[in-house]
Amino acid sequence: MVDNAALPRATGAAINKTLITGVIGSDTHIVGNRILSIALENAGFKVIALGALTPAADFIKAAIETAADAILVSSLYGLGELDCRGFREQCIEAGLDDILLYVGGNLVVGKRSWEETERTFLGMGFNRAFPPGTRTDAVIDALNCDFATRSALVPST
Amino acid sequence: MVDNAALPRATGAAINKTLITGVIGSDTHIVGNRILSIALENAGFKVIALGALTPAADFIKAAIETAADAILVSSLYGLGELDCRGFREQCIEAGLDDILLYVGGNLVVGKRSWEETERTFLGMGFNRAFPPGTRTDAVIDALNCDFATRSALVPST
Amino acid sequence: MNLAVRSRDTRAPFSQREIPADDFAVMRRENLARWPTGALVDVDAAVARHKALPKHKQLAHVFREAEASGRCLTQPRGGFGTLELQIELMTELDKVGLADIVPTTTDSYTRNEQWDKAQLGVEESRKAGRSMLNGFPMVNYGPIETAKLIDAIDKPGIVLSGTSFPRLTAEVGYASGFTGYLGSGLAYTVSYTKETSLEEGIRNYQYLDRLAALYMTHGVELHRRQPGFLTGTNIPPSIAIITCIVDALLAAHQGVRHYGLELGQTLHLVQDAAAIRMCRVLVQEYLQRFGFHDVYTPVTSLHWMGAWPHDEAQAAALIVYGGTLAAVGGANSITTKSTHEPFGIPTPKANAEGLRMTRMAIYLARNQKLDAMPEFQTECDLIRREVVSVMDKILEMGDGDVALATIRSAEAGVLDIPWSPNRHVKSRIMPARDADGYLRIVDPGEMPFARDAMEIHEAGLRRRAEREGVPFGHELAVSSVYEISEMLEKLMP
Amino acid sequence: MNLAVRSRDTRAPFSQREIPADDFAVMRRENLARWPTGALVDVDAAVARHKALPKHKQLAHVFREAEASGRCLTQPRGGFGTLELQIELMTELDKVGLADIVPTTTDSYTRNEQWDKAQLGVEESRKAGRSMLNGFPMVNYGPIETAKLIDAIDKPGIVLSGTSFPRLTAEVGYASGFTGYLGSGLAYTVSYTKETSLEEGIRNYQYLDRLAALYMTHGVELHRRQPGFLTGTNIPPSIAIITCIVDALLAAHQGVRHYGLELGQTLHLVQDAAAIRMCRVLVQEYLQRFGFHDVYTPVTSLHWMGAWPHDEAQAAALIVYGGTLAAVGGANSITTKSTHEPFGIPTPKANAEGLRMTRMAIYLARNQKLDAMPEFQTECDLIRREVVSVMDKILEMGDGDVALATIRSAEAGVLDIPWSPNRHVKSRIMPARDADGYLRIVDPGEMPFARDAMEIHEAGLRRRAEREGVPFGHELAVSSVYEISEMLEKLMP
Ligand code: B12
Ligand code: B12
Repeated sequence: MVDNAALPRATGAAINKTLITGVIGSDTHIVGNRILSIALENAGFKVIALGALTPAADFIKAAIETAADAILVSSLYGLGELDCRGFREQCIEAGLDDILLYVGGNLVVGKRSWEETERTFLGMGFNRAFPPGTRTDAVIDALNCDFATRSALVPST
Repeated sequence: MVDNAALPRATGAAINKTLITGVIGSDTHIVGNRILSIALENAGFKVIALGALTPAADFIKAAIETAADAILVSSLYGLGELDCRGFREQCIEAGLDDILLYVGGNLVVGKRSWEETERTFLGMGFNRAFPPGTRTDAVIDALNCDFATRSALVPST
Repeated sequence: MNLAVRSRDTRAPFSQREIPADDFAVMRRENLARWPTGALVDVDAAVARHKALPKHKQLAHVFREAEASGRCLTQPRGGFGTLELQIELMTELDKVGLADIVPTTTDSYTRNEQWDKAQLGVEESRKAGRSMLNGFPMVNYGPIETAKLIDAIDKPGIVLSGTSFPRLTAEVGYASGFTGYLGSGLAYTVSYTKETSLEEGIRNYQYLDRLAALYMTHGVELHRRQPGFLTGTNIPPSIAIITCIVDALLAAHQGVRHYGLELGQTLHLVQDAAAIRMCRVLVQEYLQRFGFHDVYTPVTSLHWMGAWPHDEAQAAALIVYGGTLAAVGGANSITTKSTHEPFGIPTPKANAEGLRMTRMAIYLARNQKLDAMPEFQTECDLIRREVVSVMDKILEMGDGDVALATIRSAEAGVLDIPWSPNRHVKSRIMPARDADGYLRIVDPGEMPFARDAMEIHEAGLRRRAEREGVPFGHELAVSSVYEISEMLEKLMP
Repeated sequence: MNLAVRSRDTRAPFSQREIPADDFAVMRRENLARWPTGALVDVDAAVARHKALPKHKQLAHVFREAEASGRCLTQPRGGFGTLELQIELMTELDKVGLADIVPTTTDSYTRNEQWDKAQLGVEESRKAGRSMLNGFPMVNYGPIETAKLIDAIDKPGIVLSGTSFPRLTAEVGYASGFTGYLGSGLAYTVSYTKETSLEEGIRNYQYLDRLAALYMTHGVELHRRQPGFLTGTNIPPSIAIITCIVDALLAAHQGVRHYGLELGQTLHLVQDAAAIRMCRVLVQEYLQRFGFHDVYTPVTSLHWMGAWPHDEAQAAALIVYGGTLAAVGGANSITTKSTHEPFGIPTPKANAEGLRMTRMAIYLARNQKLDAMPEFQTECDLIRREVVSVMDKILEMGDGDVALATIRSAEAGVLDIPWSPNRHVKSRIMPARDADGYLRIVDPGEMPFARDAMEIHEAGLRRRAEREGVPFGHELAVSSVYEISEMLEKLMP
């Protein structure tokens, strides 16, 4: 929630990172994505919010144009598995080999075990997948953590 | 229910049979037992209703005194398994070797499978056990059926 | 049951009067001698234990706090046959169910003071690996072991022991650190016994009430509570409230000052709200009339106490709607059931689920009140007329003594209870649901309800009879016993 | 999406006027040519099919019957990717869930007229043995196959297809024997599309409404329905009712005479009852004002449309309370959800369970009405003032044409929708829950709500802000999006 909306919460390596957000496919569930985008912005990230009903290609185009550090894909309506197929491959084709890829929302049709669902999406090349009901703080924490790890691996000059 | 309260429903061999009813042990659940007793009476049976909180021995004593044809034991409060142990043996000791024994109510503590519970009580020598929620019509039907079978086995002279 | 000892208690003439301290000391000594663990009960140690409890584990305090902040507390029922199982249950109810009050229900042998049988049950349960008792045998465990239950939770504990013979269980329960105790002389005797006289039941509860008052003189305020649900079977509000008044007056005379009142739900939005309101109001009026100006009487609403539907979805509806009724009615607490209710004693998980459903319902209905609704006012007035007409007659019969009034009026049928197993009440009064879903009285027996009130009852019931094409009479009562437990396919095809 | 065809439809100038029969014939021919199964749609055969249906499988009839006997009908949602799965689902909803109205929800590809993708989904589903689509691809199956769904049930069927592009699906659905169809030009365009203009959405639904009217001229009365839930996210009653009025006027102009109105529940006992009442009253008032005196407009209450709690016990509470709200509010029907709502599309079993919980809740709350409650009257008045102030401004902007009024007022922000993904509305209005649990408006954007009404909203919201120690502003709206989905541990610790 936006309890501490005014305080940038992105820490260290995460500051000034650019993120692409959007809802993939024919999915119109915009509410959570919009709240997430606002929270990320309030946390100090630069956010390019593509909104609802965004084709996979548009995410990648936006990421190239803005030299983004991560793409956060939302999928709520149950077709996430179909819509996200080949997303990592498309990124690689576009030269975004290592871009951080998150996916979240209600990722499959029906109530399957989260372990199974997570495995599916990690197998598709997403760095993290988030279960239904994820709060924005958890996303910010994960981004901070991943950017920190990455900057440790690639020592800044 | 007593929809057709006025019409005797006991048929053929069941007419003029004497039944003992009561709630066994320290059990005060009288409502279902009372409704059952009234329904049996309205159906044409002769009913000796011992009421709530009836020790096992009192059922048997009443059955001897009235030369009853069946004993219907109610147990609702979850201690039926303990209270009904040895009931058939006590009947046999008292010379009521073949008396028809029914038991019904909420027979065990907790929610166990009905199959398991039924096996337990049939194993204890009851001729029939009835699951929670049994309606009075079902009891009358069972009595009619059992008395008919019995009278067929012992041809009347 | 140790009849010898029980008859010793009955030496003093039966009345509403407070048991004198000396007599009470003798009675306590005799009582505690009835089972080995009685020797472990020590009031000074118990008082120290209670004073060491944090405020949020003291039920009397928790009730007052909740009232101040307008909360409706949740409390389940629950008891298993061994200490280990009971700790597990209470922890689940506290931590997962978020119960505001954590119960220990005793088993039926304990309730009937058959502690030897209960001992057998404990052993059988240990062997079977599941509870063979329908509750926790508190006396067999004694106060030192039982105290571990209170240690295991972070909420106040209450003893639930439906019985006319609470004297030793109460000693053990309060000594263990339970801060609440449910039960009363009139209500439990009519619903849990067959032969026991009302005099005996009331005497036993006078002992318990006197015990609570004894703790009070040591600075420990304990919660006592009346179980207005009686036989749980279609009890109209006025009947419940009349028993609440009688038992509250009896308790107040013994010195009790924190006395809860329970009401089984009728499942009618307006009738339940009116019942809760009028229970509080009328009990206070009668207490004041007898000069008791400082008895705190919170009201507890109980999930449907009659037969439950076997379908879990339907049962869930009763649970949630019950939470709505308690919250909208402004009850101080609600006692919950689970979807296992029609089958048997619920698992801890199902029990906790019932609590959570109820709690969410309370949350959703927050701030909703019916006060300004004309139907609510009408129903309040009706309940008042019913209660006052009967209650005043009951009191008249006691020549100023409530205890005597109770016995005499029950004998005369002026005080009567539907579906009671007890020989000492007539159980002629017959309730049934009317065309608008109100619980009404189809046959008052000998109860002297105001004539205009009874006319309202009859009108609604006749409308139902007509609609269903059945005669106006006892059949209405019998089908009302089944009604709520019927499958949806039949209720609303 | 076949843009070429869509642009052809837009030739006639945009207005509220009924589509002339000749034009409509051309439009239908073009529409049906867009996918092979379109050729199988034959109105004469369809009319014969509808006339052969028993009355109890005709939704228009079932609604009128239910209203006459004061019943609240139940209807779930539900769609799976293959015919076999869908038959299984509908049978379960009918037989086990006792649904009074049985739905077929289409999948998102179908909604977006991506029938090739849907075809892929069908095949994937068959391979995977589970539904890979979030609904039933009705167009791909076509009317002959789809008719088997109606044959499988003994209730009326309704098509649920949240889209701005219903033209071919509607042809297939009505031809298959579905007697109800949910969706409307304003409501669905603002909630299901990003780039689509309101004009396009309204044109597409004018087609659908005109189609229903065409059946009417053949003596088949079909049910049409407006989905007032919009974005499902804290929609205050006045916003929903305004869209109901607009869409109802548009439908009536095309000749629709059986037009349902949906309202997402606010979860406030009084506010929901007032919303249901005022929706019915105000839609009729505006219809009459435009000279439509014979449009039947039953109201449907929808289980909570915002985010659901993950705990099944809490979800059960929302389901049951929702049933209570619909029954007490006097809704003609309720659309149900299940305890699986927060996770994904429910299993048939969970879906049927949600229906049964709701049905039992309706049974329990029978006969309960809030009409005489002053708070109810106050809330009704408030809703009226809100709706009239905005609605009259909207109509004024159309120079007598509702269709134009809609476009223009949305552009100006006079007509606005909270949390909309659509670029053609401002989505500046921000709703939030107030201190008493009413859904109010924290920021009206450009919507010209009566000043005195907004003051009431602000007062309640400021009280909440104060109580929670947060600023009065958008944060109230964001936390209200989460509120009902929070764990009990947080909601009511
Ligand atoms: C509101 C809602 C709608 C609204 C959407 C309005 C709008 N334009 O936004 C309406 C009513 C229009 C709607 C329509 C549909 N819906 Co819907 N909807 C919901 C509902 C009830 C709440 C969603 C919501 O707003 N949550 C609140 C926000 C704050 O949470 P959130 O979206 O989950 O987002 C948070 C997190 O998930 C996380 N997050 C989100 N994205 C990402 C991305 C990343 C990378 C990370 C790290 C985190 C993250 O952060 C967010 C903020 O905390 C859910 C069920 C539920 N959750 O209770 C169903 C649900 C999502 N809908 C569902 C379906 C099927 C549909 C429909 C297809 C069918 C229908 N009912 O008509 C259509 C879809 C149309 C389409 N083409 O998309 C299904 C999805 C099924 C599945 N996945 O198996 C659900 C689960 C309901 C159900 N059980 O059937 N829906
Ligand atoms: C009402 C009720 C009470 C009332 C009883 C009032 C009274 N004096 O009669 C009160 C509130 C006092 C009460 C007390 C207790 N109860 Co109680 N009670 C119920 C309840 C809600 C309904 C029972 C009822 O009246 N049903 C309506 C009648 C018409 O149906 P019936 O009794 O089942 O009888 C019908 C059939 O079963 C059948 N039938 C009955 N007997 C027989 C016999 C034969 C031979 C046949 C063929 C058929 C048959 O025919 C009857 C008519 O159709 C049930 C749960 C439920 N069913 O929903 C719990 C229940 C029976 N009680 C239970 C318990 C544990 C208790 C208590 C121990 C604990 C407590 N809550 O305080 C005490 C017991 C005290 C004691 N010593 O007995 C448990 C039993 C647990 C178990 N078996 O595992 C139940 C199942 C609730 C639960 N899930 O915890 N209870």
